[in-house]
Amino acid sequence: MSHSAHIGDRVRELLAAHDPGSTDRLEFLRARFDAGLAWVHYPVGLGGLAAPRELQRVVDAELEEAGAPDNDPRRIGIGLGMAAPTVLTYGTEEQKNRFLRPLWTGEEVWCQLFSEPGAGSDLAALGTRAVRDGDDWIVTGQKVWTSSAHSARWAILLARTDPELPKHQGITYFVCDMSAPGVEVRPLRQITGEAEFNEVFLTDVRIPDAHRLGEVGEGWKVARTTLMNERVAIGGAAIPREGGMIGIVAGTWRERPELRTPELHARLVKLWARAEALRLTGVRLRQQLAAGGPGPEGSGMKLAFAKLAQDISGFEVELMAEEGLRYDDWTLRRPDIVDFTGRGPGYRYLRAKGNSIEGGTSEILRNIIAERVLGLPTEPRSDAGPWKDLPR
Amino acid sequence: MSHSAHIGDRVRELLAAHDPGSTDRLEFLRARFDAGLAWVHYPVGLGGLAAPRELQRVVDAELEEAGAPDNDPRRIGIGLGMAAPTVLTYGTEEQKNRFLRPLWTGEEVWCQLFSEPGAGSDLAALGTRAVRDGDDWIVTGQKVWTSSAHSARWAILLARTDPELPKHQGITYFVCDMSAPGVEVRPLRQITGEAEFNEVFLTDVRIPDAHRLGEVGEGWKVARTTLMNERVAIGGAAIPREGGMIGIVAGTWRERPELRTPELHARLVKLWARAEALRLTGVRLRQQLAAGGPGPEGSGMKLAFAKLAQDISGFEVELMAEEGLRYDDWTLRRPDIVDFTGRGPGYRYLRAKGNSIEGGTSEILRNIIAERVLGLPTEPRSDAGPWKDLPR
Amino acid sequence: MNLLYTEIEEDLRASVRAVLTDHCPPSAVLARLESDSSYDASLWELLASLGALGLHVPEEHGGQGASLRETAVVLEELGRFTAPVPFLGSAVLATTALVACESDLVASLASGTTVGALAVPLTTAPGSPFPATVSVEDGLLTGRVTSVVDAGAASLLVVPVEGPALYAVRADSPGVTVTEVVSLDMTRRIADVSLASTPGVVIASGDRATAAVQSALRVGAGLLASEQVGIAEACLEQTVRYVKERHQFGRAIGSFQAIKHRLADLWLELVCARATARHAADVLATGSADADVAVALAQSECSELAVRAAEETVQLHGGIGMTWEHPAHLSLKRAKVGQLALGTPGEHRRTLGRLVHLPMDIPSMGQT
Amino acid sequence: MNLLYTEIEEDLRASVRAVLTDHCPPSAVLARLESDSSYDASLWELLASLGALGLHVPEEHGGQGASLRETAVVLEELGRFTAPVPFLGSAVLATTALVACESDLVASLASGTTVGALAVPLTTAPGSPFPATVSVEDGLLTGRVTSVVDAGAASLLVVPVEGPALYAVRADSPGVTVTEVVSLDMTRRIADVSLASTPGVVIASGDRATAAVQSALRVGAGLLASEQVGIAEACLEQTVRYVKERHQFGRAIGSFQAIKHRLADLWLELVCARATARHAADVLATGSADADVAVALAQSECSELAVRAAEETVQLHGGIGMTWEHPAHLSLKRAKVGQLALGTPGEHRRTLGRLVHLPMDIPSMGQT
Repeated sequence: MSHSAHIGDRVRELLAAHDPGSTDRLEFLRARFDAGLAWVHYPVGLGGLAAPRELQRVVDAELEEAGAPDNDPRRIGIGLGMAAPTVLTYGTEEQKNRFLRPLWTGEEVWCQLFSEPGAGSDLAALGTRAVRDGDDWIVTGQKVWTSSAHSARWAILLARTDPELPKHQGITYFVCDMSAPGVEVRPLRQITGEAEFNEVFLTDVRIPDAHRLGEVGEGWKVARTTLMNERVAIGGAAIPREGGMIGIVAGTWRERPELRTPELHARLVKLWARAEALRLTGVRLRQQLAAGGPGPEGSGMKLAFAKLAQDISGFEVELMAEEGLRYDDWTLRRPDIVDFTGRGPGYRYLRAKGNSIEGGTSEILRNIIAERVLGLPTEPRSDAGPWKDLPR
Repeated sequence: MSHSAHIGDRVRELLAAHDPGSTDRLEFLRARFDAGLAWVHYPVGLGGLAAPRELQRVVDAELEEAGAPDNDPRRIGIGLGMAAPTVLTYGTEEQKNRFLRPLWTGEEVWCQLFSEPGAGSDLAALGTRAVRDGDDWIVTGQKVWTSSAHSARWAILLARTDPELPKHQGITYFVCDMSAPGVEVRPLRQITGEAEFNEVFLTDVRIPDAHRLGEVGEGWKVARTTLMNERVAIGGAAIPREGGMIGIVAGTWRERPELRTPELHARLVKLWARAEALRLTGVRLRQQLAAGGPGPEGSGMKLAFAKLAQDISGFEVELMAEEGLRYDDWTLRRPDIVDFTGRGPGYRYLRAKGNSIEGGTSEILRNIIAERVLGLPTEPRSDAGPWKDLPR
Repeated sequence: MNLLYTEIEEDLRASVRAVLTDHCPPSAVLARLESDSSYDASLWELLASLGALGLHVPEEHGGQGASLRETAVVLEELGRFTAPVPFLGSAVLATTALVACESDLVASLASGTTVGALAVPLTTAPGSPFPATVSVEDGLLTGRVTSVVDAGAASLLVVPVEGPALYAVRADSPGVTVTEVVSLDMTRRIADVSLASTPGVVIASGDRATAAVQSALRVGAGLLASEQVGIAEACLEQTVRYVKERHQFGRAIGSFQAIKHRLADLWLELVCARATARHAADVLATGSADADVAVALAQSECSELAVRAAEETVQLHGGIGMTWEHPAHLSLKRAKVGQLALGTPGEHRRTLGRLVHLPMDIPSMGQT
Repeated sequence: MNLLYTEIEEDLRASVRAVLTDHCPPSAVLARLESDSSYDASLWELLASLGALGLHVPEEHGGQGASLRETAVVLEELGRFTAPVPFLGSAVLATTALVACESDLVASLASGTTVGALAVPLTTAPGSPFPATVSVEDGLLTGRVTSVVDAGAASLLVVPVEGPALYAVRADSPGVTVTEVVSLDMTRRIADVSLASTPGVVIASGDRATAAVQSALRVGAGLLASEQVGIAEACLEQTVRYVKERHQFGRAIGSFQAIKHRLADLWLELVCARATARHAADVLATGSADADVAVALAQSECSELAVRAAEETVQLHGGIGMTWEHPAHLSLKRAKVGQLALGTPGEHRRTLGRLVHLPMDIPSMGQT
């Protein structure tokens, strides 16, 4: 029997046993996980059926049509996109059984404790210390840019276990209980007025060695699995023409003739053309991926998207003229989900500034393209010695 | 008696003794040199009166008014701007007496043998060898970007006299006789079709040690005097509003309404604004210099000028539409004087590409601004070892 | 034409900077954002005591009898610190309008005892039609003016009224409503002003009123360029400092060539913009016929520079530049709003094109 | 919509590239500049033998019955080598016009035995009015068309004539004068064409003639984008190679971050431009209603990219890139002329704005 037919049966069985109309949301999600329909390419017993990844779309579509609840993936993106593949690849059987089910159902939210004030682009320079103490590790340090930290139960955490080694060595990867004593979460307000992120202060936090992922000192290798999955996620989905920010501005242009000037027109059409070109580039990238091509173009999409979003939103404030002087609301808020295009022009302008910083600065992405795609030589290294001796 | 009154007397004496209307041009120039009115800030006996430099303008103006011939300074720019100050600073008495007078009168044209195919931005990496042989040096190598080489009698030359030392050491500065055996000059054609420059091949050229400027191994120090004077020369003179390229394009715009589009209008006005801003920057720079300020702004003028010239000339070709498809003449020519704004739009476009390369690339100028003006750290050095071991 | 700073100007700068360094550090400006009082009244008094509020006001009207060149220098410093004082609204726009009318009222603005505001939308460009959204009947004013800069701090409103005329209105008069709006620039706020049968005093009418408003807008746009030079200069200095200190990959990030080249380019743009701003201030001070060209040039160049400098500052600070607690956003918001204030760069360039005889009229325009 | 290259297309590319690598190295192109024959006739024959000249010509008219997608791939390769062949004039413009008229004459163009040229100025944009500068009387044509691409190589001229009509004219007919002009693009020359009572054969008239010319211009502009992608790609590859080899200051200059970042940006622009060029070729091949948008987008993006890539190539090669003996200028000149050919980027964007309903009409336009 083909994978696809088999999966079709499983979906029907799930729906027959748990009528979406009358079943409790969480109960349904747990049943779906147990039926192997959470992520079909995961192993049997861990929410999957060891089936080809692309069949997931079929499952999702059928369940959506039947009115089944989903696991609100935007709310638990870090768990799904980063923690889960890492736990799957490096976790012990016990860890996989413990963590994956509530992660997928959203019962337990995850966050990421990687970046530090002194280790941003140069993540491997991180200085949060973990010192062995019997069966535990004692962790102290400061992490930053942590979204969902205030609602998270677990965190994936990188800490330095040996400062005598060069920076990429001597790092170990842990799962940190966010409710443990010594974990303090403070909202980190941004220039938009919102606090999407948090600072997390770790003071003598005890983590059992059983919550280590991968070997001691192998944390960088483990983290690469996590980060690779982040990059893939950023590739983004198909959007229609005028999807995203350009559509908002084009709409304003059409509805508000009094705002038009020839100079703004020339700029708008140029932006429209860039947006459409980038959209087509995304279409082409997905066609390459589907055809199995390696598609180095992916590395550039985020870079181009950030620049475009900044240029469009900067243009929009100018276009709005007197309305551009205003802002909708400076109140400190902690949004669960960030919508770059939501709210007003001022918000879009300010928020877009982060696009070229978060998840890899544009400077770092250009380095990556130059070195990995174009094969240009690396800079002479200045950070080869022991971590403890690096200038900072 | 004040300098200025004294100089006024000297001018009148010169004119009285050598009526410009009836005196042979060369004879007049020699007499002017001997009267100390060639470059008044030079020492007495070497064409000057040890007077303040700014008095030269008065002399030039008075002599011009009296209808006296000048020494055609654009034709002998390298001699006047680069060779002369270096000979003055580092030459022996004999060298100064031998070289300066015919240099200034234009009887002997000078050129510069510094750059090499493998040593452009990194001039100090030059590899032309000079080996001592009795009272002579024997020089072999290839030089490039030499303007006036085909009409020059003398060249200022940098050659490596010790390859075992780091690159800035082991260089020696010579005066090379361009009519000596072993000197071969070939025109170097550019993308404009013209050959403004030459390649110069040196094969076992004998240079007497008496034509060395400065000490053996001190050539880099000597060259800095030469190059500093080149940079000052590039600062440029005062121009009126719409002087230079922008004036040509603005004129076309005014005369040719059929070429106009709103997009081109927006771009033209932007270019006009940049040109006027840069012009005012030049005015301000000269005011700073006059006020004795150090004016680091000077380092940027060439960079900004090059970019502007390229942008304007690129715009102009677009503006010209069908005429932009054409070129005036691809014939190989060896112009004595280069006029960036002469000829047609295609020529201006192509010639302007050189503005960001010749006399210090824009990349090098940005390094200079970043390090010397902004005080940013230098790159880690990769070229500290002996010259002979450098990768190339 | 003198594009340099005179010794007197440098002395003035030093005094203003000393006050601002002591009383207006970024921490204080940031803390004020959370407070109820948008404006720093004690800083305003200190600036008044330096004579900085009436520099270009004639001595017979209670000012310093200096020129707009000196006022421009003060603006550079206020821009450096994104100082939360109503200088643009009161000491530039309202003051210039009152000086043009030779009104005695200017004395109290010059001394700082009164804060004034010119009741026009902040986006009004020089050369715009007289902005008369207020009508007069029986000496009472009625109408509404949106987005008036510094109106929230003003006790004296200088109001263009149809006619045209210019009226002085006390902000505590009957029928006056000043509604602060949420401003993108948090250190320079705007407010909507409503008048309902409000008494006012006419201070100019006819061509004189028109000329006064035009003078204020022209001077405002021209001098705002100096503020923007100050913003850009502070951003560049702060960023250079940061990239020298911040280490990643074992090096100061300021040693990476891509960053060096970007900052070199920014420095060069600043050098050029400064020449245009000084030129505008000088030409405005001397009353040259070239003033409109100089203002359009300076405002278009400097407002774009300030935005670029502030944006580069955020980017090159990385994450920290995106935080509320870092002052980079104060400059960013001031710069971005400055792009809209008193004419956008596009509007100024359009004006410039007209002034320097680069016309845009194209026979085929209608088709597109 | 398929934006990738099919296997067939990749095979075609490999064949064309092999021929060009052997017969059209930069040294040969440079040497030809000094010779009397602008075009490489033997290369033209080789391309004909590959079937590359009639890819989008139906088989019944002697072509390959493939599509414009394949022709676009050939153009990419010709752009990479700045090949001196009359492909744009003959295999694209004239051929497309003849295909649109279903004229038998196209067979000899597809086979390469005849070189054709479409007698319109190279700067004519799609959507322009029918370019009728030639009149007809008693079946004899008289008039002048300037800047016709590849006319100097053509034996068959496809001539728009007032009426409108489209005529075929043999270049050796009485009254025909073809005057080569000095072209900025030395590897793709233009010529002025004069007709004086010249006999011709009508191949289409009325709407059909108009449609044929429009089709040729649209296809020409859309496919030129692919050539420009080829130019940019070759420039980037050549520059990357050079900066890896060239050492200054003891390092490959390609290890300096400023250069790395510029080349990364250029690569990214190339990636985006390629998507638009492939899209245009695909949409033209399938005859979608979106063709005009796709062409305007691709041509405006790709022509600017090619110029930028060629300019960066010259700059990053330093002095050597300014020399006649280095091929960088061939790409620069081809790219710069390409910016004017078949509509400037500005014209295409204006068209785009109209097509996607971003109108420019502004009530106040007349004032400026």
